[in-house]
Amino acid sequence: MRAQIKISLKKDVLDPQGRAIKKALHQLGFSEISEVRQGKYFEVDIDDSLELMASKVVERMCQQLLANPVVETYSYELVD
Amino acid sequence: MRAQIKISLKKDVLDPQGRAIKKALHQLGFSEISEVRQGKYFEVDIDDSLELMASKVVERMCQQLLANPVVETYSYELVD
Amino acid sequence: MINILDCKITPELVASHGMKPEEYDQLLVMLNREPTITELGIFSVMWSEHCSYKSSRVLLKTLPTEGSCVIQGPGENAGVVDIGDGDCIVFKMESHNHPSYIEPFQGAATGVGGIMRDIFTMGARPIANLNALRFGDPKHPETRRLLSGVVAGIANYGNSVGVPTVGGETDFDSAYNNNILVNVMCIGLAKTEKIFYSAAKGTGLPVIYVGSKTGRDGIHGATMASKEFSFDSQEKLATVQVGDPFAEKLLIEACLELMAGDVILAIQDMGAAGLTSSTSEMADKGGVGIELNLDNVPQRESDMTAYEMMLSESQERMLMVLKPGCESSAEKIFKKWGLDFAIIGYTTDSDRLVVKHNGEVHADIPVAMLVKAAPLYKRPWIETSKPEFIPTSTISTPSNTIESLKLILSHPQGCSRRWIWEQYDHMVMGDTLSRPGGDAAVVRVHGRDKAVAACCDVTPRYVLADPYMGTKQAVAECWRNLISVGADPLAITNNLNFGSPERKDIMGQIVSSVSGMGEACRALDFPVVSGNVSLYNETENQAIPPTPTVGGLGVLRRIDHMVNLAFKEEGNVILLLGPETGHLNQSLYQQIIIGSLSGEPPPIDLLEERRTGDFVRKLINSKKVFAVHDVSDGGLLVSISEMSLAGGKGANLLEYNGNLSTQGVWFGEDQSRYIIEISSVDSHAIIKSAEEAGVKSRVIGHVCGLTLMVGNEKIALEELRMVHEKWFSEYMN
Amino acid sequence: MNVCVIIFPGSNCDRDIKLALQKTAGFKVTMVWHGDSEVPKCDAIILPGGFSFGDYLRCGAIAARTPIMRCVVEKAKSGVPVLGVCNGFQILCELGLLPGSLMRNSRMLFVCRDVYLKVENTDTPFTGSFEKGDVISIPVAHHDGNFFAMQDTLNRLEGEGLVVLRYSDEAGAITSLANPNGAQRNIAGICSSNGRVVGMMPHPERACEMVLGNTDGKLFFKSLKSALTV
Ligand SMILES: Nc1ncnc2c1ncn2[C@@H]1O[C@H](COP(=O)(O)OP(=O)(O)O)[C@@H](O)[C@H]1O
Ligand SMILES: [Mg+2]
Repeated sequence: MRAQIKISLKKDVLDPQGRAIKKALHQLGFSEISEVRQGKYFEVDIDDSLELMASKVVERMCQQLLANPVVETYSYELVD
Repeated sequence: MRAQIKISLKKDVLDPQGRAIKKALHQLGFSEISEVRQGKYFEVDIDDSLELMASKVVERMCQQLLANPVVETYSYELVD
Repeated sequence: MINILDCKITPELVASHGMKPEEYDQLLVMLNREPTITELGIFSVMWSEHCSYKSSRVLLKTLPTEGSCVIQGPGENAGVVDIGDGDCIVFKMESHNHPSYIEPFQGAATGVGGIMRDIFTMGARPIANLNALRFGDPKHPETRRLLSGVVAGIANYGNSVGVPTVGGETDFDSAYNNNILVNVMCIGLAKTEKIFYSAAKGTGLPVIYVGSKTGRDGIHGATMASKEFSFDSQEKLATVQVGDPFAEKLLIEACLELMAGDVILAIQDMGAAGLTSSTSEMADKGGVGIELNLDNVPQRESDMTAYEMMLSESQERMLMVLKPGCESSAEKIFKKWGLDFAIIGYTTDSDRLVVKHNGEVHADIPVAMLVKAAPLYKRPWIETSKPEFIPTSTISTPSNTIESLKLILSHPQGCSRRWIWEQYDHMVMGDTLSRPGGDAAVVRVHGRDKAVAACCDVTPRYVLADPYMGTKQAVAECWRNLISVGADPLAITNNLNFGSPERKDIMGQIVSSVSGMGEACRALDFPVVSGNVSLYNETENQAIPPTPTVGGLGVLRRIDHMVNLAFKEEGNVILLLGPETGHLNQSLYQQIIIGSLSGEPPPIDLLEERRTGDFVRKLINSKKVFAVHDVSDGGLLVSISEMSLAGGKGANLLEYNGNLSTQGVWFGEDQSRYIIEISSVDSHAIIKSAEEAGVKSRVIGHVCGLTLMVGNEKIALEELRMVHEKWFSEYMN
Repeated sequence: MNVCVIIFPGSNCDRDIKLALQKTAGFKVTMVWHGDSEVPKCDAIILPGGFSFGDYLRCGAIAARTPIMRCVVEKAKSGVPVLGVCNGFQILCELGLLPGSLMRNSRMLFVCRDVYLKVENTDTPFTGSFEKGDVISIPVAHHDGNFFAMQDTLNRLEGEGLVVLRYSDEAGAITSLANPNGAQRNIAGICSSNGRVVGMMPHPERACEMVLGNTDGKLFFKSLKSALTV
């Protein structure tokens, strides 16, 4: 089983990387862009035997390590 | 409209970050994890007027800037 | 899984390995049978230009490699020079041109990682990195991306590992548009009685693999570095090598910890062509055979073939031969640092490289065939035609000196490189005595009252006009930069970057360049102890300008011998030492102000160079000079501006009224020259002793105020600084 | 007096800070490997700069979750002075011993240069020998030193006087030009409510010798000495 985990910066948190990318996109002529936020993406392969427990485990991984609760939020999907 | 873009490393490309994170997860007791790959995640807000063109624009953004075609692949979804 | 032992060797397959038909015929004769695919792969990398130096070996033999300070010349992982008190310096330069063009960040980063491994392989702790970079025209659409990627890659790797990047040089020229150069240099500190070599002497000894796991990275990097480029190279690409500076840091600590004991018999990093070249070279040097069992190689991917493992260029790996019985204590150290450790083979008395995988033999080749019997070419060449001599007086020039100065200092070629070196942690390790921005970087020998100095130099426009003279100049400038910080120059490393040696004109550049390098090194007592050759730097038949980068090393026996270029004291005299002919041909002035380069590069008289340098060195040691700077790119006025900016002190320069053209005097690039700052009290005696030493000198002004004044023209230091600093950050923004 | 320096794989300023502690204030320094289960008895703890665990995931994130850090937190709670420099500051924030987070520099580039700092809080064990308002110069070298905290946290920090150092110009003016990384309100260093835990991005250990260009860093270590002596 695989967890696809997205980590994003909280809304009020300044995102220097997103801002730099937005600027670069504008410079490349992508004027249709109004906002860019950069986050992280993880693919985590999990033992199939976990089954229903899997989402609990993923939650805990995000809380304990993958996301920094001060500035980030997370969301995830489980796929086969 | 918002594009949610996931950038992942190609399969054979070394992912030192993913490896270090896997190790850290194991040390925290998440022994059910067999593999971690780290990528990037972008949320890009796009002018609604683009409508059907939007996915073309996102493709081009990924190719020209967001993904490094030598080592990365990308995928995306458009949401409202 | 397909059995790769059954793979048929076709002419196309041979060609795709970069092997010429006649080379393949030679292989068939030597082997007396058809090779397996794994053997073909092994031969293709060992016989590539990159590993075999087949076009340059004959020439490199002519370079002087001996001297009183030399402990180890070319032929090992790096050169070693003695700096007294049982300390020695291990150093070398290497190129990562092609990988950096394809993936600038990872290409440059893995270049830094690779050169550092060459250094700590020999038992030295890396203490400083330098880099010499050449990019295309700033207006070329790719330049900005390549530049930012390369600098970020170098920064990321060096900064994370915790080795300061202390200097280098950067140039732009449209001739590098599709073939940038990334030359990286590393300096390490070791104990003279604890240097480690790569010869695997003795049979039945365990061959150990340590470091990161093997993946499919960069298969065929060595053959790629030995081919011309075409625009579709990106498609054919094997998996790009990705650097892991964290793993490198652990590898350094683990290796140095193991080296503190007495268990390593031989050690070799896995660089280009990974397992293949490291095993062949260790076996060849030790006069033994090696039998490998690839089943034991730590692997990152599943189902890797013997071919892939032998050719993989995964980073952060080393090969060692240990004293028998020491395996478990060694393993403990590597496990502590979280690194893989595996016994993957043994030395044998068969003189053959034997590769086994899954119970089958995939290669069985006499080691000598891979190394000593590799092809050797004496390629035909023609001499570069001498540039026409253009008397300087015929160059018509605008007359406003300060305007010209501003144009040069704000030009991509003449502006400050701060944007680059502020991204490098140049202070970590706490021994950087002279930071980037000076003539040579100075790094203290940790815990001692002495230091080493290092710099990189070459002026490709000179070398293009006259490869022989231009390369002499590169060596001399490097020597001069070391003298300028108070060091005794000891030895050099180099990186010979050229186009295809299969072209007679390019081969002619190589021949003349190496000959000029040899002559300058002999005259300056400045032997070559290591180096690297990078050929086939061309794209669609457009070769780069010949770029023989010289990396120099010097020693300061005492830290208080150090000087820098910053003006120190109001009222001090500014004295020029060395010849003045107002040579403007091939100068930055010609390029930037007149708009095109022509004529011959500034000639160099090595005896005069030496005389002047030795005089400056004595003067520095006598503590009579406040500041020293050599005169190079841009000429006298540019050098003085740099001294003013570094010291935050202006200068009042006398109007020139001799026989030479004013522009030639202020912007000419005559060689063998230094500017020194001395007190007015000492000036008479110093001028007199210069005369006695046969060194020309001329007072050109004195340190004064916050303005640079040239006759009746002037510019405020603050404006000068803005002019100098502006271009780079604006360009990169 | 004994100071413990915690070393992680990837730390690279550990040797520099050890020397600074020994040379400027005569401390006995114990290097503690992160894999050890306990921090030995000591008078202060230092988390040095570098790239612990490669700074992979987030700077300091993996180091903050190593077992030894539980012991560091306990000691900090019991009042043992703790200083985090650069990567050490990032670790302290990841640990929650200090508020906020250190984001990517606003110019997106690693920055290594001398900066001016205004000392605003002299009630910590590491800044007691400064005068309030002193302007000093020491180097920074980081890629992620852009201090961020939510507005209410920032206001609390300011209100309680917990901002220890701010990037300033030579005259002490807090300007955006003097800010090397985009840090909110030019914050270069902060401390915990009781002042015992200090995190700072600049590297005092790099400014302790005249031959290296500067000695303004010495006072941080001398301050600690005096704080421990009384
Ligand atoms: N790529 C680089 N990396 C680090 N330092 C650099 C780089 N390029 C230039 N520098 C530094 O900028 C200064 C000026 O370089 P350069 O003009 O080539 O000096 P010189 O003429 O004395 O050889 C030197 O101190 C050099 O070390
Ligand atoms: Mg110079």
